[in-house]
Formats: sequence, structure tokens, C-alpha cells
Amino acid sequence: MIDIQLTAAELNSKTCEEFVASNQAGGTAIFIGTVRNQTKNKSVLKLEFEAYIPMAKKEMQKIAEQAMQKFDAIKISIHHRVGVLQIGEIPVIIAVSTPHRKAAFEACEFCIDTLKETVPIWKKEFFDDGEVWVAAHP
Amino acid sequence: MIDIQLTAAELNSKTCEEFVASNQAGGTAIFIGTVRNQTKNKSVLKLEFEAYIPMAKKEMQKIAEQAMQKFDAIKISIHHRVGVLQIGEIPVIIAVSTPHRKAAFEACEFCIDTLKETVPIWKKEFFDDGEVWVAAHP
Amino acid sequence: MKIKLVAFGIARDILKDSNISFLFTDGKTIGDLKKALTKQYPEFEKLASLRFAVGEDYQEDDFELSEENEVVIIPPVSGG
Amino acid sequence: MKIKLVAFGIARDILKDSNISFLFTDGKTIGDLKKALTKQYPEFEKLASLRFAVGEDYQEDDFELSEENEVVIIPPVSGG
Repeated sequence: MIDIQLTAAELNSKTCEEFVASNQAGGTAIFIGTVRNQTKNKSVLKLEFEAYIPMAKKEMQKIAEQAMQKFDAIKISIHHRVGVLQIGEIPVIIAVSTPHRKAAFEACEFCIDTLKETVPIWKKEFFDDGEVWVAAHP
Repeated sequence: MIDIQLTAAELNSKTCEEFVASNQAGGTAIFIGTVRNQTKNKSVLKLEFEAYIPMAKKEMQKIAEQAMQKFDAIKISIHHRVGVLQIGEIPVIIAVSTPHRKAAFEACEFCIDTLKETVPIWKKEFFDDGEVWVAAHP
Repeated sequence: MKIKLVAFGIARDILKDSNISFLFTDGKTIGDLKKALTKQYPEFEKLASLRFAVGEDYQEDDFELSEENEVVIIPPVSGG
Repeated sequence: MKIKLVAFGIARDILKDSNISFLFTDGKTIGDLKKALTKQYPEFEKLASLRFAVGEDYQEDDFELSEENEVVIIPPVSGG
């Protein structure tokens, strides 16, 4: 079972944890991204995420399906936020339940790594002296 | 900063997540163990955990300190439960925040792997037809 | 061929619009579009990557376009 | 030497008590204790591992015991 959300509302890890709960699960791994107060030693004021929403949801679904197969996961929940986020807020949560714990870590890491490569979501960092689209340039 | 708890009370991942929250954190990895309804294809009715409490706390503290150093973690929270647990209940939660996500996964996995090797806690599985101390025999 | 282009992130900044109608005459594939687009907007060449989507899926350089296609420019993603 | 032994988990089942006073005459190290204990309670030999703690820390075979020590038997752990 897969739960994908792309939303402007605040994310809550409990929602993801409860979705992936299962009597067959021996372990659940959760990754929670948070907005850091700095990047490359520069102070970050806030972030803004924008997404090509229908395709982003489709790509998130694909990642979850791949992870289900590859790691024999029981349930996967991927939530991503869009809009303006302050320091300490949560842009992404990934929760995976599996029968054994090793696979839970592997699947969770696979999902966040792949999400960062393929899902059409863009992050802009705001500094004192300007703003920049993250990772746009080499 | 390190937060160690060994308790008969129900565990809550939110408590661990909130402890490890930090403005310096880019990622938080959480592992949640859950009681499975079966082991080696045998139905489990319930589990009971007992601990040599002072030493178990000391060993949990040692693991967290090692992980802090080894993976440059910001904060670590390790909670373990003792007593009788029903299917689906949570015996262990480990939360780690780090500046970058890769280290969060590595540190979290290190903590649960090491905990299972060194912390004096014992799990008894109850079946229809008896009970067994887990991992006691090769 | 005249194509409807949709742009997000830094691609929108480069086009100075989130939707434009783009005319290109050499060829009809995504690869051809990329060449024509980069020629007209050289800033695209400085990006770490440049991908295109049609029908909410990534499409490769050899994908053949038709005038009905809406092509979405996908600059380097940075979610998570 | 007479040592106070504390037992958890399956070790308690083997000793049939969580606290016993154990007398052994050959040697004075943890290794010697292990030998004497296994001789008297052969079931310890079937365990996947057998460790001992003094002062809330694991101690190796060469650790020298004295009569004041409380030795905790640590059968294979299975937390998490």
C-alpha cells in the first residue's frame, strides 16, 4: 500500500507512521527532511518549494512502487510540501515498513535519494542578499 | 545531545523526533521497531522484554556517544521499552539528526545494530504452545 | 513547428514566463527543440541538466513532437 | 571463592533463581568462573554466547574477581 501526498499544509510524521503501521512489520524507517539555517556557510532565511504537481505526484508514486518491489516493503508513505517554509519546518517525510529492519533503511534511503533526482520539485533559497534556485547550476 | 530512556511506558516517536529537532539539521532518520505477529512462520501472541536496567542504560548511552562521534550527529534519542508488549506495539525507537541525510541513516542503523548486540535486554516470545528466549541458542 | 512550452523554477526565470509559444523549424524531436531553445536562450546551457516532459513523463531526445504537445521544461530538480 | 551471581533471561531459567551464591575453587578470573559455572550447569554451553558483567560493564575472561564482586551473567541479548 502506497500513500503519496504533495501539499501546502504542514507535514506530520505521525500520519506517515500510522499509514505504514502493520502487524507484519518488524521495522519502520522514517526520514524527515528539515530546513537548515545555513547552506555552504551562508545563512538561509527561508525556502520556497514549487512543483509541477501532477507529474511530481506521478514520479513519487513510481518511486514508491519501485521501492515496494525492490525491497519487499509492506507500506510506503511519501509526503512532500510546497510553498514557503521557515527554518526547522519539514519539506519531506518518507516512511517505510518492512518485515525486517535492514530493508526498511534501504528502501527509505532509496526513496529520498531517487526523489531528489527525479521528482519535478524546485527549491529556492532566500538569503540576506538574494535568492537562488538550488542545484540549478553545476 | 543525547536522550536515553528505558521504560515500561508506551513509546512515542514524536517525543524522540522533537528531542532531535535542530536548526542545524538537514535530515532526521527514525527507526521504529514493532512487534511482528509471526517469527519463522510461527504465530507470536505477545512479547516480554526484561533488562538489566542500569547497565542497559549505560550501554545505550555508550552507543549514542559513539554514533555522535562517528557520524557527526547533532542529537540522538534512544528509547526502549520493557515489560509485556502486544502485536503492533513498539519496543524501540531511535532518532538521529545530522546536518546531511546520508549520515542520519548510517547513524540510526549503527545504533539499532549495536543495540541488538550489546545492550543487556532480553526478549521472550510467547506462542500457542510455549515460550522462548529469542536468540539464546545458536 | 509551434510548441506550447511550460516552464518551472529557473526555466521560468530564463523564459521570463511560465507559458510561451515556441516556434522552431529544424527537426521535430525533443532533441531538436532543445537545440533551438538553447540557441535562443543560451542560459539553458549553463544549467546542470535540462530535461523535458510530455504527458507528465520524462521524454528522451528522440521523442517526436507534434503541434498538440505541451512540453514542460524540467530544469535541475531540488526537492526533498 | 564465593561470588554473588545475578542472572537474567535464560540464565535465570538455568540457575532457577535470579540471585545465587556460587562457590568455585579453581582460579579467580571470569574465565575460571565461566568454566566452573558451565561444569555445574551444562546448559550454559548450549547458549549462542555467554558474557559476564561486573560494575555494570562487560568484563573479559582475564578479569580478576574478588569476593565483593557481584557478577551478572549476560546470556545472548535480544533487545530492539
